[in-house]
Amino acid sequence: MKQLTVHWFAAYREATGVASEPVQTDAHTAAELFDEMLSKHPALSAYHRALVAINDEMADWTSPLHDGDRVLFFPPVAGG
Amino acid sequence: MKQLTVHWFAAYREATGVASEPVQTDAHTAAELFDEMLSKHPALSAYHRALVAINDEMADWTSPLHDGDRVLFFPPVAGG
Amino acid sequence: MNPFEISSRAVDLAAFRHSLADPSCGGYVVFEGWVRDHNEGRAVQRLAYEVYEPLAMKEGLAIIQEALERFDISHARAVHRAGELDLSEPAVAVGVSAAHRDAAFRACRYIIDEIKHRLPIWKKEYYADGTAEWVNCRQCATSHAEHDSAA
Amino acid sequence: MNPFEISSRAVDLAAFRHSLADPSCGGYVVFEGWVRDHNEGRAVQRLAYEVYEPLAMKEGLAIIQEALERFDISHARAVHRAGELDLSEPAVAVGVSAAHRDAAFRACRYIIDEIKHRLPIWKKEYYADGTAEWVNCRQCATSHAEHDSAA
Repeated sequence: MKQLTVHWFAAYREATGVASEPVQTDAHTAAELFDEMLSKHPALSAYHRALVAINDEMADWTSPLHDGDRVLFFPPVAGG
Repeated sequence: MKQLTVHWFAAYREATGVASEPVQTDAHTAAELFDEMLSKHPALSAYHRALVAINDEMADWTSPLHDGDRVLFFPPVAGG
Repeated sequence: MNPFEISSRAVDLAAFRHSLADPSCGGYVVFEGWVRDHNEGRAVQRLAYEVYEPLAMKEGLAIIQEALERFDISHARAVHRAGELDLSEPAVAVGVSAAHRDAAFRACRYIIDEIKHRLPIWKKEYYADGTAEWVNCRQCATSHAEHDSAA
Repeated sequence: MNPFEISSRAVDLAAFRHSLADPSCGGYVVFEGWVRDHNEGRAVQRLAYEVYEPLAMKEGLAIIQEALERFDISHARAVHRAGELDLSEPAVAVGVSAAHRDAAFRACRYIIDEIKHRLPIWKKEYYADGTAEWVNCRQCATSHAEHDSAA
């Protein structure tokens, strides 16, 4: 089991009701972790995956996860 | 013979030494008139023809001239 | 001057312009994104930007640096607002000065396009009818719902 | 506001911007042409614009009108200076506001390009070595001289 911190932003944060949370997981990739979160936060199922960052670097959904990672789930951005 | 007024701008005015002058001519087109002016103002020969306007409308070098026309000779423009 | 900033206060546009002035430059292009009173047919009253600053700053600085490398420009700078904004306020300002105008136009366009696509910034619009919505999120939610009902 | 002006005084950029503000607009693009301290390798100290106003006004207004017809923009405006200018002063300012940025960028570029090609305006540069020259006129004079010597 890995111990991670998951951060939710904007629409995701409103759906989950939390800005961040500690997570214990066997997920190997960011995509697996997001799918795992759907059962914990059913309201997330209204949204599909958009962008993910790991430890403040933009990442791929197939990026491997490591113990202690900070995983940031971003809904579609809308700056400007 | 047509009686016209010729106006010179910027580099042309400095070459001819006048801003405008009355001209009596048999020239049929703006181009013919400009060439005729070369003998009156030899310093103009340092420049080739650029743009011409007749009565405050941009014109072609082949535009016919009429009695009373105001013919404006413009060197290459450089606004902005 | 800081070439990229996230600011919770109004942008001082005169100071912004002054910081990009350079006697070797013949062209200056500015883009401002204003808070618009409508979006997709709905009347907008105000909006709020949520910004994840650590990554927004990193990406914003990278975008400015890319523009300086790709285009023949002298200076480039951008500011993006965070928090609540009123109608007509500049949400973002991008300024580029260059010896010639073509590079200034292209670099300014590059910077605003990249800012809109790459920065972790989210916009919540508050509508005249009392509702509110995260921009760009309605579509993904809808398509997901359609997928569910088809399943 | 007058959509096109020839002015012998400094442009009030804040008032210029304010006149183009519109809550239905999400994008605002400005181009400023600055007096540059060099041109083709020569140090420029100041310059003077000669403008034939009756035709410059007519063509300037026509260019703004063309931009309003060709691009999906809300407002457009331009000011061009006449007379003597110091280094770094804006010689020309073009502003466009629009619902979306793409049209604002393209219209602003169109207006400045047309202004530079079509308006009866001439620029005389005064160099650090005490000489002065009408810009764009050296080339035509040179090519004519070459033609003469070859004849």
